[in-house]
Amino acid sequence: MEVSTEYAVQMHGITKLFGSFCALDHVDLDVKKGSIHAVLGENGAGKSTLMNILYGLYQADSGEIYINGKKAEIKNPNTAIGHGIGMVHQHFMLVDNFTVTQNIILGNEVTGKFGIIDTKKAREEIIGIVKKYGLEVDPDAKIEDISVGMQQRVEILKALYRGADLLILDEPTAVLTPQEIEELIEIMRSLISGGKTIIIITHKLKEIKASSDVCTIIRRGHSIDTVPVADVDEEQLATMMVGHAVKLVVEKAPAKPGDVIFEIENLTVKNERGLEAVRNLSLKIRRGEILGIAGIDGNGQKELVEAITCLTRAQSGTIKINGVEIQNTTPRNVIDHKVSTIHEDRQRRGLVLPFTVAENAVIEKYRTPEFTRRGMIDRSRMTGFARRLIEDYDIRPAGCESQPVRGLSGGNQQKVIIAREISNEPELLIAVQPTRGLDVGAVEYVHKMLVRERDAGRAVLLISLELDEIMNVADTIGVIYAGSIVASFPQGKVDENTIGLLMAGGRLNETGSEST
Amino acid sequence: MFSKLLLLIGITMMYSTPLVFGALGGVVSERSGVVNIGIEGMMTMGAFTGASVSYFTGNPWLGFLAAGVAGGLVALLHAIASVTFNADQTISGIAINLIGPGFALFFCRLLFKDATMTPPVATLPRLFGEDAFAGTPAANLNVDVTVVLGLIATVFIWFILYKTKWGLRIRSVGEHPAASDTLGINVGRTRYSCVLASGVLSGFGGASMTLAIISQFNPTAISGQGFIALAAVIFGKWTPYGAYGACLLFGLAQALTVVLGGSDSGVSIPSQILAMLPYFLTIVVLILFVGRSVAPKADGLPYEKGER
Amino acid sequence: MKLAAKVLKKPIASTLIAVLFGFIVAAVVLVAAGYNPGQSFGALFHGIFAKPKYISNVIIKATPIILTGLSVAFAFQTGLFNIGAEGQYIAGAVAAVLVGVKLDLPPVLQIPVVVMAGVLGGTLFGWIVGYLKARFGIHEVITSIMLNWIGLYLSNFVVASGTYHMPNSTSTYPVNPSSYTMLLPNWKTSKAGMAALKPHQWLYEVMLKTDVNFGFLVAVLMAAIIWYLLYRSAKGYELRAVGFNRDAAEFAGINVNKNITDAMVIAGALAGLAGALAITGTAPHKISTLAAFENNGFNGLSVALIAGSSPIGCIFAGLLFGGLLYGGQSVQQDVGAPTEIINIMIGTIVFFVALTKIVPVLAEKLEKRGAGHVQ
Amino acid sequence: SSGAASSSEASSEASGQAASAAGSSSAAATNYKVLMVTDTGGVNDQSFNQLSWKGLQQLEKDVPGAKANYSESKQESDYATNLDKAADDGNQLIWGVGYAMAGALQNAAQQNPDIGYAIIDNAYETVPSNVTCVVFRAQEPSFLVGYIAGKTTKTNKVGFVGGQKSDVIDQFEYGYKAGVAYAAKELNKNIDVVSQYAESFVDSAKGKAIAKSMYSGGCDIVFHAAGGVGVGVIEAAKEANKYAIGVDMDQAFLAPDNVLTSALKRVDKAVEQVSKDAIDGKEIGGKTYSLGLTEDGVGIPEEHKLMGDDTYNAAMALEQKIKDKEIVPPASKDDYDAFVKTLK
Ligand SMILES: Nc1ncnc2c1ncn2[C@@H]1O[C@H](COP(=O)(O)OP(=O)(O)OP(=O)(O)O)[C@@H](O)[C@H]1O
Ligand SMILES: Nc1ncnc2c1ncn2[C@@H]1O[C@H](COP(=O)(O)OP(=O)(O)OP(=O)(O)O)[C@@H](O)[C@H]1O
Ligand SMILES: [Mg+2]
Ligand SMILES: [Mg+2]
Repeated sequence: MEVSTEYAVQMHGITKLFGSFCALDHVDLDVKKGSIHAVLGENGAGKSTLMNILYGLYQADSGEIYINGKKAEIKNPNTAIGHGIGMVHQHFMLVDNFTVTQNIILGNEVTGKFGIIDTKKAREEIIGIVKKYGLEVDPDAKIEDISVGMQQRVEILKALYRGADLLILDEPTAVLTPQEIEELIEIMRSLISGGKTIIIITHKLKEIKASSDVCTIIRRGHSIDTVPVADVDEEQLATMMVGHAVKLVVEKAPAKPGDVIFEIENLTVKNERGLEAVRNLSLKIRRGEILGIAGIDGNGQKELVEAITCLTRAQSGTIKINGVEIQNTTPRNVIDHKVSTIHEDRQRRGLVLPFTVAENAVIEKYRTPEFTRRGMIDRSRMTGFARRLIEDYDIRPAGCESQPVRGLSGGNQQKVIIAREISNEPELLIAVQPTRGLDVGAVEYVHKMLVRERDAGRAVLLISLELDEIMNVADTIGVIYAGSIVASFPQGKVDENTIGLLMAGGRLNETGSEST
Repeated sequence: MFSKLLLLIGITMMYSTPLVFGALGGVVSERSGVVNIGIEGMMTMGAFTGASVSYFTGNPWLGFLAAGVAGGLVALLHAIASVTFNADQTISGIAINLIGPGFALFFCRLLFKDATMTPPVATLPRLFGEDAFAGTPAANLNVDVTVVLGLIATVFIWFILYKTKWGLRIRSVGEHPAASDTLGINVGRTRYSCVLASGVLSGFGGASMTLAIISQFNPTAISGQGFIALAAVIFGKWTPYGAYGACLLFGLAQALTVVLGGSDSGVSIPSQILAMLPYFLTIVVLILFVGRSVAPKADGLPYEKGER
Repeated sequence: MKLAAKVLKKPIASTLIAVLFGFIVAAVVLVAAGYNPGQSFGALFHGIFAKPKYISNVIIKATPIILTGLSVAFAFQTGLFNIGAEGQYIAGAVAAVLVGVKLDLPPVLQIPVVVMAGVLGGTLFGWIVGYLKARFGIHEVITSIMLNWIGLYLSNFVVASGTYHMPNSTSTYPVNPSSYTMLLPNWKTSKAGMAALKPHQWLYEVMLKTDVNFGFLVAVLMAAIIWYLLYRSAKGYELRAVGFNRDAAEFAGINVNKNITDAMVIAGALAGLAGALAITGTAPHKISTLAAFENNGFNGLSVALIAGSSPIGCIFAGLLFGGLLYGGQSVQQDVGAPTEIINIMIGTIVFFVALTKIVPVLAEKLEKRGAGHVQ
Repeated sequence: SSGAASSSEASSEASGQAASAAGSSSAAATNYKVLMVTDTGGVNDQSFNQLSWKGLQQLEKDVPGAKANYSESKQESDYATNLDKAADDGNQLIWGVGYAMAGALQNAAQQNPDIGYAIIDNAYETVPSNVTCVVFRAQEPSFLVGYIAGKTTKTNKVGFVGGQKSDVIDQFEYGYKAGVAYAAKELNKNIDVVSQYAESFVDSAKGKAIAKSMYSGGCDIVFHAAGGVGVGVIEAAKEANKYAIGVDMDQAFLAPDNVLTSALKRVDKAVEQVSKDAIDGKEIGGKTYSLGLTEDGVGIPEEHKLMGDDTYNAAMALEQKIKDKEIVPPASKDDYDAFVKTLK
């Protein structure tokens, strides 16, 4: 492609090696000024790597970069910032115990004499940008106290504050609620009209359709195609991304619910700061039923899971599995009562990264007679067990049972957890954000597993911030707001807008709500 | 009674000052994400250099500065290992504790005819001049000038860390180096500066022993202060004032053992038991008032670009 | 090239390189100070290997630091930094003396009782650290440092106390000879023993001039047990899980606080065992007023680090360390170089152990270069 | 003082000449190897290890062919191995410094009957034939400095700082207290002695703190027997502009205007002299040298600008009384209690 000033960015023939692994192989990307340009690809396709090169975090092994038609040498983030490039990273780059203002000005501080930070002036500048683009945030709040959506705004503000003309958003919607996503798209529009250019990376086809002008598809380090978004539909995009046709809808038979085996009554839980995060919450799940809980992050989902798994104390209320109260006991007791949990934070709660896959596979049952005899772990049984899981759940690479789980890709790490939890043959399977950060193929797989477990007669509690996921997978949909289940519906009896409204604290006019 | 109180204050100040410098060094280094177990080694090097430069030049201030430089040089080793080579910071720090005193004594032998101690050296002045309040209880308040320097250093470090852009950057590097990196902050350079500053401060700490408290270097001038300083860093939750307070508490406890330990104090506790007081008290205070302290998030973790 | 790269990737290679660098730096320092490094190292090796009894002494010196090294290494493996092995060692020695002086059972009973007392002493100190961490979240480094000093003064208190103080000395009474763990302690000094040993020169020297004792065997056994415990037992699995990722362990139903306490208890027991075996196995079989730390625990720290926290590695690192400490005396005596050289050398070795993480990386580079040539 | 230090009950008359004639009489000694094993304080303990080594270094200078060396003990268990190694290395005389080494040295001597051994600060009940014991009556100079302190104090309150309690430190403490009591009696007044232990021989800061506390509590003179801790004591005296009394060696060099005097314990001289005797082939094995004022093994420095001639002369007179055994300074608490009764 010609080099031209029409383009904000042109990356030509970019190649990047990690060791002997070729993450990018002669990839091209041309982004028109004033456009929203989507980059689409499976997990590990190389999207982040490409953007990190543009932002100067990595150096390409070969290839050229042109900014506004001029060749640019981007050695580090500083030069990128100098070229007017700003990036919002997939994993937020925010210092948790700093304030919003501190995070925004970091590295580019407004100072008076002796390098003293002029917080007042900084705040004013920030408020100026906030006003201009409608990015409402509290400049004095600490990052650890604000919602993920807010945090993302801070990231965008960071870039704008540095005078970015080109904004890279790496999977910005993965953690947002539908409303937040809409707001983000809104913000992106207002940025474009303010003369900025945006590159957005995402797996979510719907959002590409909703937001972008052009889309470049990358598969396994190769650029596949660049298409105007208006000309393609979601199925086509998916096919291009994965290389073969994918089903976007979860296939499942209607639920055949049995007796109630899990029941929460009037549960109240306080969060770390002593506020009631879960308030008088009640719910029931039957055998063979998937209860999906939709809600905006921070409405008590985390505390609910922590209370069920006994990581946190319940202030009041009961949690019963098969009629036995388990609240305020121990995580061990909960596991022994056949509750299995796929935690949202797989690296912190789900896995011991330096342990091998085999060691991780038995973390809840290493003490059972199957694996331990007279205090000694039977290693051959342990690896045998892991090998079976690897085979059954197609965990890659095959034969990884003696490798540290750290070396596995994110998707495969998630598979290890899912395989392990399902292998516990639980009565209740809790899945929290089970597909976070996974690509379409992997998402499909996880959903299939949840449905399979349902069909095997288990109760499934699915908690997700992705409304699509809830709408597609759950048999019963509950909405959590401010620590309570404010409404619940059978699948298909409610539309996304209603749920979105309830999630945001709205009330229903008609009496659509019924209890499970 | 009043004079006892002044005495307690005087001893507390004296005892805590070398610790204060060492602990500040620890705070600065660990705030940038580099664990510094090597304070002891850096202090010893500073103690020796301070004394010998003061001896040869007759100028204690020059000695004090030189002590900072020497501490910084030892710290350079730590920085090379832990920043450039991403080495295990604990191991490197322990090595510093072996190498620092090793070299200090070795050089001492070279410079002072095979003796491992220096003759008496010119010392830093006291706050109100040598003979102010002589003979009155108030003389206890005529503390070494290093006491004041320690306090100034504490305020200064607090100011740098919490009021200036450098402090913001240092703290960000210690909490989330990747975030700092994406904003164009040079993580390596920041950590280098902090580790070096840590060495300089520790060097001052060593010198405030040999140039103010005992006016000579000997092999036991620094014996354990670096570790107490390390504990003070954690005790003080990695903040300058917290660390200062922890050092004061420790100094106060030592002062109490001194005041209670005299045969005329009316207290008859075996001296070995009394000597445990500062250490015991530290634990008790931790249990009762301080509890859990949370380190900077990236403390002790080498920063490798692009690591996920 | 490939072979070289392969060899360099082995952890032991890194350690050996670190040791080599230790010697090189020491040589440079020696030259700078006007000593002959060749002669100095000659003296060092002479002091270690020249006679069977020297080797025996190295092993005897290595025994306690292998055990304290194990203590530190074990704690590392469970995510804890046991800087308190020094105090635990002292507690072990004190407890062994408290019991060994008062009790006088037949050796078959006395030895286990005295050694167990020492183990319990160390255990108590370890437990305090672990419990305070588990219960109040107090950092183990602070409590450990404080307990080291408390141990020192406690030991001095016992030495000074009425019932244990031996008049006209700065020590306690020695433990009763029934507690001795030397090889044939009575026989070897008897007429018959002397006569039997006399014809065998080296046996005679080793037996009579050094305190050959069972400690080393115990240390090796403990290394094996600790290895087995860590990597083969369910308990070790738990301890390591908690060490690597406390949150995940907690979530999986493992009792985190109990395991933190248990880990420190075991670490303390190992250091306490070191103290007890030093009392029962080597002269003077008693504790004396401590003017400063003897560094049995702090040396264990270096040993564990050199060993890369591998229990089996601790045996070899301990022997290396014991050799340097013991043979190092000869450098000063034979060449006149100050003993600080040995400290500098040990420090350098530890320092390069920290750096040797880059050796495998370099090896990889080497490998790649090799591959490039092939293409 | 003459500088000669050693003598035994058996051969006190020979000592003066032996010392002055050292160089010549030992000319025959070619390659005589002497080694000292330090106690765990190490060779730089600012106390008897350091002084012993000073003595051996002097020996090396004075006696051609004598080769001196030391080996440092880092822990108790090093004593035996260091002594053994010393025997292997062909040393003809091996010193053990400090009575902590008594057991180990006795064993070594038994195993190597052909090698001469000597030990500082320890006397065996039955001395092996190849061992020489050297002990000091440190209570004697302590008594003198106590007396001087008593005569000099204006506040009628003086202090004593000990390192860690032991029999040897008791000699200093009770000798000193007895000296103070003696002066008080002579002046017919009450003088308090405050004593305190630092529980350390190395923590100079603590020494300084203790001395500060003593000075601010009304003491105007503090005597220390505390190794490195004493450095702090003297420093405190400097700051408070009060007096300190040094120990072991003349510590006036640390603070010429504040070190009133020192209780000398001439370990260096004794080590040098006994070594010379051994080199000269004198029969020193099996003997215990108890060195006091009479033998010139202890004493106080001649320099006395801070106390004036009167006090010094009075102290010298007292020294004579001790030499004449008219006064026997106490070396322990019991002796001290008995001594004080005799004063009443
Ligand atoms: N620092 C690194 N070292 C080694 N391999 C890396 C590194 N960073 C990325 N890779 C590999 O390069 C490939 C591309 O990674 P990249 O993060 O760019 O993928 P992505 O398209 O952003 O995927 P995702 O959707 O999961 O974010 C992956 O296979 C990844 O494992
Ligand atoms: N920092 C790293 N160093 C070395 N190898 C890495 C690193 N990160 C990832 N890898 C390797 O690269 C591969 C891809 O990792 P990545 O996490 O990007 O997977 P992914 O392609 O996103 O897969 P998934 O869809 O399962 O998340 C994995 O096999 C992993 O072993
Ligand atoms: Mg991924
Ligand atoms: Mg990515």
